Amino acid sequence: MLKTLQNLDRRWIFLSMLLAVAIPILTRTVFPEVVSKQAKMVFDAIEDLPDGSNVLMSYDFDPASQGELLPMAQAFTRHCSVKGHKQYYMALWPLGSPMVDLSIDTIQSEYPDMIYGEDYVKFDYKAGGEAVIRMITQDLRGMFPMDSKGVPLDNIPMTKNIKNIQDMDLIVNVSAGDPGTKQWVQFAATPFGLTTVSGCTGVQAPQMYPYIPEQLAGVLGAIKAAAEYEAAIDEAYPSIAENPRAQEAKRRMGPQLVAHSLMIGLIVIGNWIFFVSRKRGQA
Amino acid sequence: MKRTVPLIIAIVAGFVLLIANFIPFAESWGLTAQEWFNILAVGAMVLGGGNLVKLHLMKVSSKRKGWGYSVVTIACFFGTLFFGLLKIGVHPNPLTPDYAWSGYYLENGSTLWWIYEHMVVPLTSMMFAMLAFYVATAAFRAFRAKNTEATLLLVTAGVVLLGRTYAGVWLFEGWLPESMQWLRFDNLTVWIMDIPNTAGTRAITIGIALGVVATSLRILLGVDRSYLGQD
Amino acid sequence: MSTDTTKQSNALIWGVIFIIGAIMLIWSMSTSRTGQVWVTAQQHAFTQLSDGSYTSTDAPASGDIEWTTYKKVSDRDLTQEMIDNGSATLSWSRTIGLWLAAIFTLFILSFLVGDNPAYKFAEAMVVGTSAGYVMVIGLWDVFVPNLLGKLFPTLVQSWALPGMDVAAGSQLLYIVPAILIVMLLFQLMPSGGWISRWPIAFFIGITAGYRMIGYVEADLVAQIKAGIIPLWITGQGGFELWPTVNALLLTIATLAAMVYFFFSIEHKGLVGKTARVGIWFLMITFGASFGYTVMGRIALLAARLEFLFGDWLHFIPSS
Amino acid sequence: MRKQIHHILAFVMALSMAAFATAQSPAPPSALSVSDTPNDSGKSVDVTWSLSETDIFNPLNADATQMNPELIVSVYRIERMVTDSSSAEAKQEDLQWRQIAEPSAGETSFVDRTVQLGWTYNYRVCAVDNQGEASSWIVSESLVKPTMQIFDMSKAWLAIFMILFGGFVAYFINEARSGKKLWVRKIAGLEAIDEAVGRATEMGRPVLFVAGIQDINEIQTLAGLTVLSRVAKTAAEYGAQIEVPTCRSLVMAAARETVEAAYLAAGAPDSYQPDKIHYLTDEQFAFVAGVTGYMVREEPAACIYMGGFYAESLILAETGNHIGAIQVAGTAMPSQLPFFVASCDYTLIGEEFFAASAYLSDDPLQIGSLKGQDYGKFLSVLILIIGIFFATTASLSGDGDGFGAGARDYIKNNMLGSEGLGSFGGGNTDLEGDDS
Repeated sequence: MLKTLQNLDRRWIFLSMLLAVAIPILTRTVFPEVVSKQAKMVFDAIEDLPDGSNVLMSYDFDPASQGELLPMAQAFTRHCSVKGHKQYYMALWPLGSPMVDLSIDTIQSEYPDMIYGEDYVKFDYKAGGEAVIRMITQDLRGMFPMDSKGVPLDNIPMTKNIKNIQDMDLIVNVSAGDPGTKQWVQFAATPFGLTTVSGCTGVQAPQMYPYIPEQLAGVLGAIKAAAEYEAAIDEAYPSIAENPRAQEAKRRMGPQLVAHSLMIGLIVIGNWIFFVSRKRGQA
Repeated sequence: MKRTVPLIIAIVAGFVLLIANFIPFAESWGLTAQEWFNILAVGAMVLGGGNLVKLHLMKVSSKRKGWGYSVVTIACFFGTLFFGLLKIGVHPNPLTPDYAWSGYYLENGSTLWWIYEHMVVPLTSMMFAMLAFYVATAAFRAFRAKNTEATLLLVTAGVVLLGRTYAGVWLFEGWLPESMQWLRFDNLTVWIMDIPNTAGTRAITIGIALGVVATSLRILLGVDRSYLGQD
Repeated sequence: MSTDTTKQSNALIWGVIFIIGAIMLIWSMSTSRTGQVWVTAQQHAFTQLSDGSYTSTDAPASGDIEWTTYKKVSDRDLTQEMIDNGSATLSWSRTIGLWLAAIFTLFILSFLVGDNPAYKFAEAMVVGTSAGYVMVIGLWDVFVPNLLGKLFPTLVQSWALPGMDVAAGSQLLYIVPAILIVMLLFQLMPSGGWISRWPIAFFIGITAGYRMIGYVEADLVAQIKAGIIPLWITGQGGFELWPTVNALLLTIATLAAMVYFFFSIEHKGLVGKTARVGIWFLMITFGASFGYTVMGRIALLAARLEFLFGDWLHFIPSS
Repeated sequence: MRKQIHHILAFVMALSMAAFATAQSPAPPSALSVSDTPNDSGKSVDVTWSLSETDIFNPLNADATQMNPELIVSVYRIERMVTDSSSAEAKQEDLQWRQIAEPSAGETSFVDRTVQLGWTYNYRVCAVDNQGEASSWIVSESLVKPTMQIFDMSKAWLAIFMILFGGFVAYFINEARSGKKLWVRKIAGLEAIDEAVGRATEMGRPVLFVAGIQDINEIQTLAGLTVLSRVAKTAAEYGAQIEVPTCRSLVMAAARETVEAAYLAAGAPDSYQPDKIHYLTDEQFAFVAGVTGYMVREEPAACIYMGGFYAESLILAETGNHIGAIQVAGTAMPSQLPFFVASCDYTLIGEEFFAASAYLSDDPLQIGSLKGQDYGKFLSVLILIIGIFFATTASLSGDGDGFGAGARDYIKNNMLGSEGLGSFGGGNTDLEGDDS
């Protein structure tokens, strides 16, 4: 028993992980979500804004992290749209632009009465990372002379009177690394006291906690928080609850549960082998 | 010339940014400097592409092991560049249909979009997703409770892993008395994140911040010139 | 395991995988439109007004500018009726693309069985395509509007950005970043690499400048501020025990962890004990970080499998 | 009290009736005041007003049912006019009243960031109800001329801290350079490295060293190379074989120099083999595949990872663990530390890693800044403790305006906040930027 486990071909473990994720996806098991404190904080930050507030949406992630962040990003878009907030989309990652396009597709297909230029606008990707953030806290036009359609900001109703992002009521940042949430906290939230919420990968989430609540109004950490956020939105807006596309993160919690359990099982067995073999003076 | 000028550039640029933060008059200098910085960042991208090509061309020319794959890399690189820069399959911007080049380079249906959608996305995301498997094997073969520290780490990890799924609630349903609800893994996780994690991370954050101050200062004072290279 | 047995087991595994794969494919194809992408056409026509500008029209006449774009119909919304009345058509380019995407995904997955040419091929493509893609974006999104647009506004306006405001005229100051970029590219030259030190120095100086402020303000001063909390917490009902305990713990943990990172003091006696407590709290921190990271990694895999089972094989409703 | 409210409500109703009777327009806002935003470069103006009496958010209307629904304010309309554009030429539209913002009901302030330095402006505001009916205009009594301040006083304390923290570092670097020996505590992880190399020698198997996957310009890589020189030296003394694959070609060049120097110092220059230090590829996962491939083939007895690592960390540690090698790691990547700690025999955590490198190299820059950082930490801890002390005393004394509360507020809002030097217990002195 011990022997076989000790030199078990690791491809069996690969297989077990594959099944642990694949089977719940195919059986499409969905578990109820209890909205935790953080998810509530983020939800409230957007919910409590007066309708039609200015929200800057910075998508600082790429397709590689879609799995974790796209459901979050879409949930942010739906929540802001249903609240009628003015959404200003931008991206600090080169591959963030197409992620923004996905959110804009969502707006166009699910909120057709929202008008580009009045309710939402997209800015192109700009290189420079944190330097871009610093720049637009002072002078938006210096970085974005035009929107992504090539229209000067002065000819766009929703940007006409915006000098810099200090005119924003909230910054929503979806982040997969640097530049990302940390930079938004350092160069926008802290120096100018701009309210900021972040949806970030599990890798970053724990490092964001010290910023809460003063520098960050809330953090969504990885897919679980996204699922809770979706649940919070569903509670408040039945229209969204009926939309199967708005339940992505919730669906992905099925695989998470099984895979997490598998992980713990593997750690336990691994350590059991470790201790037993050490007792027998092998390791 | 080779070392002094860059040194001066670095020091001046750095201090302009420092001052711009405290003296409103210098604000505009800081903005200009940063605008240049951001434009220069694109230069860095081009440089990155150039280095990639250079590297793989060398591999090919020296017929080093696996040079065939370098050919693939170079082909993909230039292919993407070609279709993207020439906006192949992109229609004009509906606002200005008479300008052939005014369209969005990633317009749905264009060639670059096709490459992005069917090559960049699946390849990069699957590449990254492989980590799920490595994490699993590592859990089985590497993560050992060798000492108090490692044990503490693994136990916390276990609690968080369960606490961030429905299991955290479900395991305790029914039998746990009201007064002990805080023991539920999901509640425990919230506590771990709010207290120990916040404390530990705060200590690390402050430490790193001081480290950055030190390294930045070394550059601004011109004592650290490693970025100038040898000779 | 000796090599030939490994070879055998590999062959066996590959065999099994291909058989299972084939079964899934056949099953899927027999039950659904596996890997097919259907699209609806959208006509765009623009007619010229007297003032020379164009406006979109539904009744295109000769001389108007016209083109057709295609929009993907998600498998959810695709009905037999749409196919029959021809409003939805099968897009070959996208169908082929989808199959390629699926195959590339499997190429990379194949690395789990063992390193193989398919994986190496896919890897080579990742590097090439993503590098090229990033460069394209950088040039169209930043280089053209923020540099060329400032140096040669009229040219850029008449070429790529018709909406651009050319009133400002060309701003010669932007010569500087242009030159810096050229200097930066000297690094590709076998000799004269030192020229690229100027832009690099500029980079490093700027970074040092704003990092210093950013970190002191947000990660040092603001973090100390956040750490200043009363260790005696009272609410409506007077003294509150648990919040106080938590505040106490938070403070002790923070200080202890900071002590661990002191390098001017020997870790002996009280300092040593405190540092030990500190390292324990750090370990709990890492444990949390560990859990969150694992959670993230798994989500990535789930998304890819959803792509394979949904968009491609249609076992589950595609996104 | 109750009586008063009744009076007020009666008054409000009467007023709204009046409005109803006449133009059916909402009550205008009151007390419009405009002032130049302090501590800025003269690019903005603060506009403040008091809520209209028909604004739901007005405390007068705690009981909203008492209001005429048609007159409830939806937005305030702010208009601006340039009265003097100094020498510059102002656009025609700016010279008349021009709308610049429509803050929603309940708002009482707005920052106009579209003004020009040195021009003079006049502002007026009115309330607009949900029928689109506008109230009469309230024009500000005074004109406003945005001006630029010489120094941003709200950041005075930030400047002081930067000078303090920077000062420590600068001072100790200077000390170290002037040849003064600065004491740094021994780093436990370093013995672990020696043991690892020793064991490798006994087993006659190589030592693997990975200096992270970042490029040469990153501090972590440099720190890693410093550790490498120690490893190489020990290896040279013991006569162990070391293998150094790198992810960046520049790192390879630097690593070769380092190792060669170390072998020279150990008096074994001819046992140095440059080809053992080789560049694999820039691509993260390809690099890892290469390294793990080597590990499985050659089974090094000791694996040492020192530098900036990303997601590949656990793949390396896992393979190393599987081949039963002693593993020592060091990185300042918070997100990767857990995996190293869980799977390596010893891990240098964050700054410890830099400290180790400083300890090994007698480089005054490294030791000096390490010392400086220590004093920075000490100062931080001090402020933290003092602040907590006052905060606690304040809460013990029931959060009154006692000395404790005063001190706490000064530390939090002035020293660590954005209220400038201010005056002790002076509280908030400017309109803007109290981010606490």
